[in-house]
Amino acid sequence: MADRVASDLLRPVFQTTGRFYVLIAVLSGIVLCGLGAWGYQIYYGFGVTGYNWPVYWAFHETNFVFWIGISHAGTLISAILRLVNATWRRPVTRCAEVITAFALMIGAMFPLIHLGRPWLAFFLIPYPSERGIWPNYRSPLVWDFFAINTYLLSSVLFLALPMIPDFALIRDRATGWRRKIYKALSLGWQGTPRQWHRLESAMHIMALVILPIAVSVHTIVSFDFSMAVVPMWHSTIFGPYFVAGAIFSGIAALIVVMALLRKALHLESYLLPLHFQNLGKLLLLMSLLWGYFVFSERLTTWYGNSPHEMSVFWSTQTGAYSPLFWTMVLCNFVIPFPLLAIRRLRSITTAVVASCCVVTGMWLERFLIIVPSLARKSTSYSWGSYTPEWPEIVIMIASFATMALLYALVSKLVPIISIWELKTGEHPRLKAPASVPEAEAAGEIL
Amino acid sequence: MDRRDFIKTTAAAGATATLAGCGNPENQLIRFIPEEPLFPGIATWKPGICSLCSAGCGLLVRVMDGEAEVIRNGQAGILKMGLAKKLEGNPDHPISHGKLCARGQAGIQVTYHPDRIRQPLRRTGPRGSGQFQEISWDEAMSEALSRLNGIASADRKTLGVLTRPLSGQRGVLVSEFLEKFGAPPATVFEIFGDEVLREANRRSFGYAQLPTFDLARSRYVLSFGADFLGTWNSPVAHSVAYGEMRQGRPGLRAKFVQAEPRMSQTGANADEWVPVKPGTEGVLALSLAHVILKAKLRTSSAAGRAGELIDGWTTGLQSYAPEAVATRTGLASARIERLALEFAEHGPALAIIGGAPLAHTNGLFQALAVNALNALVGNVGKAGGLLFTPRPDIAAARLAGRNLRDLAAEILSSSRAPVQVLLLNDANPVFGSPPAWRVAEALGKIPYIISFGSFLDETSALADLILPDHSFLESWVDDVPESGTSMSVASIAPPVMRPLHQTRSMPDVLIEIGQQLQPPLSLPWKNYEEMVKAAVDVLPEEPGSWERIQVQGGWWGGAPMPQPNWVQTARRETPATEAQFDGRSEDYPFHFFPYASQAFLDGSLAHLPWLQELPDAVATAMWSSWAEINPRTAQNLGIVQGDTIEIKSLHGTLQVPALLSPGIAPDVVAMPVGQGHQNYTRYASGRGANPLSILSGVTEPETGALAWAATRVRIGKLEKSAQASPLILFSGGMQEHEETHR
Amino acid sequence: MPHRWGMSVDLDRCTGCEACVVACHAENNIPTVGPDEAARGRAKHWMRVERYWEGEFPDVRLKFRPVLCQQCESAPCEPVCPTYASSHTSEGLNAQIYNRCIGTRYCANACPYNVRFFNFYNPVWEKPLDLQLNPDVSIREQGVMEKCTFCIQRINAGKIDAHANGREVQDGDIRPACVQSCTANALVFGDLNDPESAVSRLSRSPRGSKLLEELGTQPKVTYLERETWQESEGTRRG
Amino acid sequence: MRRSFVGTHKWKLGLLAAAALSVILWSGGWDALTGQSSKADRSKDIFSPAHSSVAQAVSHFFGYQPEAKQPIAFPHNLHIGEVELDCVDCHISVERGPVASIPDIRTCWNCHATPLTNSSEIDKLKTYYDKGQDIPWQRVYGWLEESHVRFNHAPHIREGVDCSTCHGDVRQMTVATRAVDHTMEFCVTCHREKKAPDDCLTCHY
Repeated sequence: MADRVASDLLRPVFQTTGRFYVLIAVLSGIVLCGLGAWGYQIYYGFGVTGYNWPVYWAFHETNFVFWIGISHAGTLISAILRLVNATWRRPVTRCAEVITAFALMIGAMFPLIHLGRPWLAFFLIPYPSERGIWPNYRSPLVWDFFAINTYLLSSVLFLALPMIPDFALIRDRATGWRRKIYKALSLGWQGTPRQWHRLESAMHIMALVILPIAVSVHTIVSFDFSMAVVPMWHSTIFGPYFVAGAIFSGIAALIVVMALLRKALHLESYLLPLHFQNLGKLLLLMSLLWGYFVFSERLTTWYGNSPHEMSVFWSTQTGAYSPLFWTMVLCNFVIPFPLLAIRRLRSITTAVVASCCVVTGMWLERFLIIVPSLARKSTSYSWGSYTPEWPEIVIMIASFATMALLYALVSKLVPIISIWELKTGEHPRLKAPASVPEAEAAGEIL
Repeated sequence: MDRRDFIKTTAAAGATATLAGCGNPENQLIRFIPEEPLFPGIATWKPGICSLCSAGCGLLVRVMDGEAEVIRNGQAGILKMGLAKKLEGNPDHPISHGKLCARGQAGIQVTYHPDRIRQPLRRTGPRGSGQFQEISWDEAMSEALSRLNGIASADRKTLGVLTRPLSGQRGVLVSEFLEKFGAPPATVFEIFGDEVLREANRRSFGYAQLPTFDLARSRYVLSFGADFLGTWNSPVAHSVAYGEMRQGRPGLRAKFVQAEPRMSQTGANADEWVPVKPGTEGVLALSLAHVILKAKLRTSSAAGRAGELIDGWTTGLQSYAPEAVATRTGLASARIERLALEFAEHGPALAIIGGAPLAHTNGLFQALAVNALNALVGNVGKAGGLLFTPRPDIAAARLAGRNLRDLAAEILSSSRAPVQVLLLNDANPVFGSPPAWRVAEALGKIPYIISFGSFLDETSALADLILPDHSFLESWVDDVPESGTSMSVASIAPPVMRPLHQTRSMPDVLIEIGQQLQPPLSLPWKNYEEMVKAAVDVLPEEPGSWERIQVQGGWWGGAPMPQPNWVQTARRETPATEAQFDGRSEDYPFHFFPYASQAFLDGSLAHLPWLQELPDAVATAMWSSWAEINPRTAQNLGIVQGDTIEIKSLHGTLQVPALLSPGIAPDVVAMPVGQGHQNYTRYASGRGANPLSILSGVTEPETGALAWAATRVRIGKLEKSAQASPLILFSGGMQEHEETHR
Repeated sequence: MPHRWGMSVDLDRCTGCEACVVACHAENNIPTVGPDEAARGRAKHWMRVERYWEGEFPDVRLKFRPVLCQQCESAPCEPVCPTYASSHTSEGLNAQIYNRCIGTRYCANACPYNVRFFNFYNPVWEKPLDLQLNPDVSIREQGVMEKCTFCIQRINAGKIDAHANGREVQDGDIRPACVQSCTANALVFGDLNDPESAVSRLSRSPRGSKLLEELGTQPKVTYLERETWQESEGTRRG
Repeated sequence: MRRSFVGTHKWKLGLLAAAALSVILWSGGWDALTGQSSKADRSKDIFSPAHSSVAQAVSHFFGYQPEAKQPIAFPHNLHIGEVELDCVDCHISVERGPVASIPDIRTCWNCHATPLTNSSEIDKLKTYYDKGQDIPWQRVYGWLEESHVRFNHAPHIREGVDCSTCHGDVRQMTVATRAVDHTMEFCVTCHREKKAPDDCLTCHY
């Protein structure tokens, strides 16, 4: 039984089909195009993009917020699920956490990409120099710098820790160079009760630590906007609003990824409809929460009726940006709500459809937060507009390709579903009293 | 240069830019020994005179050392020389008062323009093809001389000069030259000329010159269409005075009323804006006079001769009762009465007329009417009123020969052109005259044209030989301003910097030609510097003042304020009072209203990049031409901002983007003059449309001045496909207060 | 006492002639970007004359308002800059230090007046137009944010001159290019710490107000509102 | 006084690699690297702060400036030491303005019109003069445009800063060489010691 699990889940690690290589080739191609576009932007100047006066932030920043948002899928969810001990989580956690790690890396690239002079980005790093000048700690961008690095570090740890037993598992089965690598990676894991105990408690601590970090990160990202006295940016609701949105898009992304893995790696017997249903419920909840935030944000603005804000408000409700706005509402609420709420409709397909909508919708939401406010800031003489040029678009597409690429590669490196957790989950003897920590029980098994 | 091109160049260009100088390709070029003492990095200030318009503002030019790529005796190299860096107003100068308008500030780009003609050119291709070949000055001069000697021996009357208005010694020199040569006087061409007003002032007050407005001391200013703060007369001098009129006198702030059908930059500053129907300004003025006389606030005799020139003046102008003129002028009679009483009761009051009102077929009448109104309130030659700048007793000729329309007609009618050689100086009638005059055709019939132009514009492109002039920073300049001050002024300035290219100053070339002609003309000066010096010597000044004049940028002193000079004028019939328009109002429902653009004046400045990129104060457009229409009109015709519309007159068609502007009457279509050059440097060529190209040729009958506001048009929306250069606006919104709840 | 440079803009004097705009270009080496870039919203005008329409024909009014960097006392552009490229000087100016700027453009977003301009490309001067460039002002390259400096080069030169002649800077010694060229004397520049300076007196005027005052940026540019004409004995003929 | 390479440059190196990579990836990137391209032709007609090639950009990034190669080996030591000239005798404007003027050939000719000593260098001088040319001296000091430094000599001289403080002991030099590394630290340290203003806007604008 256990061996079947292992062999199923380890198959991708040991066997590689030709189609995989094709996939990698295609994805890397797209990624290279993205890098090319960035190089083009650096070499010829930022002017090759559609940015202008006064819309100085647009696509790159949208992607930044979007990816940081996606990153809230894994770590946060799995952390919560771990803490509440939701047993169904087991097959889900790892692919969720992997999303986090990579989404963060990709997201963190955009602050570099959006710079006018990226080669001077090291000014952001506090290092002693003869000038005696340090980064400006009052700047939200510097807060970002630290927040994101912290989050990246911790979520990589959070991801790596539970991998150790699986690495050990592979090590035991592998031969040759693989064995060497995994020997190193498994950090001398023997599966002794002490190791299990340490691992489990470490996971608990990490889970506790990572929650506030995750929340703070996206709050700080929201500060990039809410700290500036720009109409519709300067809002107290942005912190929770962004966090909610982040989790919202995160879950959606997770569902999509899971569905893909399910098909690609034939995990039908591990990623069950149940998982999609439960995550679907979460998604439904977040959709409602998101709707609530948008509603209260819009209502307060409209009710307050301050001229500067209203000109931005109308441009999104009825003006130039209204098509995007209503598409967003459609994608984030009108479509997902029935699909997820009505029991008869619940299925993997509907969950995936809903999630795709949400991912699109949330990208639009970020765009709609950033651009209209800048385009219609304060004095009407300097109002403007924005249309993207190809470099931004290519770079955006490449960012998605990067995600896929990294994910595909990592699925070769580790079982994308945590084997030992799964085993602990399905082992008959584990119908143990709740007081018994799973890990110890698992320890006995292995 | 298109965007890709731009990107490429910016990306790849310019190790030249690393000023540190190491491994700098400029070092491959040889370095000439400096021709002047220089203190690097230290600015010196030299006087100059702005020659971009006829106002003649005194300049103070910031000069610093720099390295220019020049050609010296046929060899290219780097020369350290004093370079003009910035143009400022000369604080001591009675006209500029240390200020300078946007156009004047940009004037420095004339000198450094990349498309300036750098050495003499001989035409190679067919006329107008713009194909020229660079030749040496010796070649050029001998060619010019042979031609002139040719007609000198044949028929001396066949030498013609076509020039922009020249004041000061340049004017004197040209007329002297022609007279000594035995040729008819020069033809002066100016699109927005003021002959009508000069004639009116001559008749009303005995001075054939533009008036000066003593705004600073005035308490009520009523302007009929005059853009005196923007583009007309002496804008800088009047803006300085305007500032004082507004806030210069504690507790006393004059009222400023502007009557015009399209809100100009000047009109935007008015306390009250009166959209009077085009061509009825004179009627309005007389109606005001009627009310004043009726109310017995003044007696008709107060207006003296200026009044007598108007029919029915002595009898109280009965036919001009407000009720009678209300519909014609489009103004409520009550409003006319109120304005009249205000004008009479608040003094010193000042009435101004300029621009479009003078450019109707009844322009002379309108000018006389406003003059009479001024005379009625007795402000002529008085503080806070209408002044005439006293002229210093220095030789100064206003050139006045055949006007261009007659000249063209004459050439076209005769089999052998009455002008065999034409000297062309900085006038661009091919761009600036109505098609009906067929100027280009006429010039085509002239066998030989010599141009002194610094740029290849539409007219210079027809020349056979181009002897490029210095810029006004490189040559001796002088001017006797016609208006803008109550002092008597003769501006004089030596060259600010050494010539950048292989050019020569036009007056010097003219003098040299005079000396080398067979037989030589007896011109008493060796060069232009001498001529200017000689002219100044007659001024009432202690010896040794020549140096001081050169340092301070001219001579000026107080003089008695010229008073109305009734006797000189002879009674004439009052000219036509009704404005005639070209095109029946049924077929052509809109008045076409071209106006001097804030950036380009008459288009002669469209080649300066700073001015191309200067957002128009009212329209906020850059690098564009546009047609202003009233939003209601637009709505009726289904036109929205930026749509390409077609403007059709009896004489031509324009395609131009529409600009919706609340500040224009529903039956008027306004368009700035300046764009639409076929051929005027990389910055202006092929950009926008030229409103002058659809004007009718009608003139004010008595002066023969072009009535450029007398054309009617019809407009219609064109398909999106229509090709007009786009409307580029700097501004976003129109209103200051954004929308709130709907 | 250190200087506190400020400006007053008398909207009742301003005629919208835009001499200030070109003067600024000439003084500060501001490049022209050309029609295509201008159409894409990349035109650079450190000083601009905003115009606002009021009402409908025939009762229509047009207001001009010269807008430049307001040199705010509490400037939104400063805290947001991660590298101190945008920072406050001891004389209360909002400095923009080009060599420190990495081009986040955050300052421009935070600025409610939209007076900050980004160098989307390297500027280009077609020779010999470059001979006009002012050697006292550096040329900003691609990826750098720039804005009005109150003509810092003139301020520094003025202080150096005064010091060389062993005297204090007098009111009126230092005039930015826009102020110097302003035809109607609508713009006045000076030291706000000197209560007797022209700008201080004007800034105290009852007509005075700040642009977007409600945002609490405490600009050092004061706008004196345009007056409307009232009939009074003063205006009648005396 | 030299800034420690590790201190500053490790970040630069990393980012540089990324930048270089992307540039190469951009099609035709090789042109960019070498600066060998048709675009260069256009560059004769325009003035721009752009770098002529990525290579140049890189060298500027690391603040590298090649030593100046002078057309004539001018012996400062001789002129200051034996002839007892003062710096300001030739660099006249240094006390009056921002720039210490490099004298043009007329200054040299004041003395060398009559051959004082016979040396090949003076012959060079003569040939320049006979051809009516000035000597293409190269600047020894000077900041790169991208450091946006506006330095003014005069106030420093007035405050009694000795030339040698910033230019080394030129008395000992033949051809002037960059003896002092004008880093920002160098300037700021002195400014702080001397209580001179150290606002960024004192030098960078």
